[in-house]
Amino acid sequence: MSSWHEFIFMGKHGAFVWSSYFMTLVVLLGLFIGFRMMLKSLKKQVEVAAVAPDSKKQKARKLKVSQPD
Amino acid sequence: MILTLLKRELKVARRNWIGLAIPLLFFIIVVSLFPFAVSPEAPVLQQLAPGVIWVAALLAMLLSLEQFYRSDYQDGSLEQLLLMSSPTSVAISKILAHWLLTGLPLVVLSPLLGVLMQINHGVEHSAHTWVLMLSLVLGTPTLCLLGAVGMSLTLAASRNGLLVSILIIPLYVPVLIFGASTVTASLENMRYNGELAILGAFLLIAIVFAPFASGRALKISVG
Amino acid sequence: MSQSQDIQFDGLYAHELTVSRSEQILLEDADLHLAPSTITYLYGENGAGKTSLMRCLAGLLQPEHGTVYWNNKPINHPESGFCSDLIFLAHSLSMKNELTIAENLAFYAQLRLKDRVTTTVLKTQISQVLIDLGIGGLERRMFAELSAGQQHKVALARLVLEPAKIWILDEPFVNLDHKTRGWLAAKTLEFKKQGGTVLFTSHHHIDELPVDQKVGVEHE
Amino acid sequence: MANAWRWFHQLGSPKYLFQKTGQWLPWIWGATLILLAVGLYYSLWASPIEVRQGQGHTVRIMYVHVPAAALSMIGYIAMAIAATVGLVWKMKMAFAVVRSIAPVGAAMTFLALFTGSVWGKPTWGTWWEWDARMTSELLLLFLYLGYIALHASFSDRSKADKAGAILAIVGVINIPIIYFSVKWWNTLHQGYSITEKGALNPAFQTPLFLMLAGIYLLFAALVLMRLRAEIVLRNQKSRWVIEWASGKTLERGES
Repeated sequence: MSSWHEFIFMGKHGAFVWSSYFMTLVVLLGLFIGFRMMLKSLKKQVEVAAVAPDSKKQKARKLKVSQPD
Repeated sequence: MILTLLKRELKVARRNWIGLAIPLLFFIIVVSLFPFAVSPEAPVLQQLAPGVIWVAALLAMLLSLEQFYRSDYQDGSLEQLLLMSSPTSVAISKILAHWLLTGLPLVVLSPLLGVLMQINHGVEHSAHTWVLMLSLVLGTPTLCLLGAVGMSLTLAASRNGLLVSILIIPLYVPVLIFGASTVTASLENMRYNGELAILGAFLLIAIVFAPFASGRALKISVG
Repeated sequence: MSQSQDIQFDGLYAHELTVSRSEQILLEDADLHLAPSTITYLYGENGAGKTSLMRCLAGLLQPEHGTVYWNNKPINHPESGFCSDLIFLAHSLSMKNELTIAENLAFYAQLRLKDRVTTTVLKTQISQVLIDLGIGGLERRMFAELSAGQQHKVALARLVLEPAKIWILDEPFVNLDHKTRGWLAAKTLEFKKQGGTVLFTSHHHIDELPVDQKVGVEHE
Repeated sequence: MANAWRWFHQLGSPKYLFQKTGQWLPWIWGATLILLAVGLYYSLWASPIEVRQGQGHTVRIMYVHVPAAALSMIGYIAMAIAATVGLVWKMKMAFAVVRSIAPVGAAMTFLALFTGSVWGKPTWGTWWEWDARMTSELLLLFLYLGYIALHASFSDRSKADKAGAILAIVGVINIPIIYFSVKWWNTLHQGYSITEKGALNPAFQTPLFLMLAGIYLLFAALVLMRLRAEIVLRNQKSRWVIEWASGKTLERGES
């Protein structure tokens, strides 16, 4: 690479080269942000559920074996 | 045991013959659209014939899948079958029934479509028709086997109708490639043994893996 | 594994069973023994997991944890013979609308007996049980043509036509007329007398059927 | 050996896996950023243009295309391996790994297709050529999307996991078959081959290897991020998750 001009225009193919790199950046950054937000919102969700009274929490049942009367 | 299962499949299907006829009708109608869309000239149709007939056959197989699995899942007989016999043998009987009632009729109907698509244009003999039938004989069982896996996986899923197509169409591509090119090779007066052998190889691989995988998937769907 | 090997439990034995459905743990750490020649009544409120427990005992649903043994062998072990000993009647009747009643029943019988029974013998047996159930002479009718009550009776006919050692019945008495309830209770007692193991659920107590064991799915 | 086994079992514990990945991630991110910074410097600035085939600057697309294409394959194979572990050893965390790889693998496949297409325009003069590799990538993308669609169609997650695992294994058996078929079909129709464009001159190796390493690590980091979210999603009711969410224990706490 000899100049900034060449760096930006990449010969005649600036659009091709830069769009490839740009798309890669967008997609991977999108995944990064998406996963981060997913973890954060889950964290918040768990926090809210933990504070809330055990309204929705259903406990597992047990078996009770008895003889008929 | 497989024989008992198969007999039942055939009996149920016989009473439900209209459901079986629809995919076949679809097969014919789709193919007959091409002359309208492209050109009724014989050389053009002949060139398109292998691809068009094979794609139509593939879609007809896909369409017919639901019928062989869905109702057994819904009315609870699938779980009874899995309680009484091994999942693999249930899968095998389903696959056999599916092929006998859809794959085989497709093979039988294919000469008719060959005529529609002018497959024997310019030659006196009917060798191309035979090659078409042969390629379908070797290829459609593989489509049944792979379709069984896809269908078994999606039985318990909520969006099922088109889901199965998305899952298995990529897996159908190799069969489509070699099925259609067998016929193309024959049209170009080239040797087609290699293509047929590969179709046979696909069939063997599918026979080894698919019934087992489909059985496992049926078990998961019911559980 | 080791525990159940030390002590022998004939019949069906579930060890430390944890059953879940859609990630909800329904039942935790359950031990249950259904001995031969006993009738067990399974109760619990709707959604407690009775059906899931039954499906798990039948081997349809994979337990989250624990093992079910049949005559001291895990049920999925081929030597346990569980799949030929069990009749599991679920909510869904498992009959094909496209087949006649006789065809439906004969199919299951043949599948279980591996064609060791001749069709003529089977035919007379089927007509007999249909007469007993009050739907005699309907064997050549399509399953779809029957009323709901009649269809239920056809499903029950399997209990008589197929030899088994254990019955797991999900709500067998629901919507049955008085006479058929009596018939089912009598057949169940007869099966017990021959050494059979029975597990059934019901919303109401069944007067006609004295039980040996009651099992509740409930909170502690 | 015994240690390895124990470690393997510990990885099956959601809590352990969550804590460990929390410890690893900063290091992986650090290494990724360094490698990518140097890699980008080389691939966009400090490497020569391609002269022999007249590609000029478009050769720079290779430095993202090749890693993406490689990872799309590796990702699917990794999914199938994790799926096998899950089905054979009944290890639930393995299914979480399968589910976590899928979106990242699909993204890589999409990028491989996109960059391949953008590279194709100046090279062949067309955005799309039914070239063997491109076609296989397209089918691979369908396989990934199929897995994601299947997994999303179940209300019962354990069913979704098992069904998806079977699909991943069936798919991986098919990948070589698909690739072979498409390649054979392609030679029949005498198409181009994108891979012959960048015959590897030593001058291109430095940026390529740097970018390969950087994007591989980035892939791993993204999968682990997704995995951590998946672990929390699947264990919302566990005490340790609740404690973690309310900040009672250190996120990167010791085991």
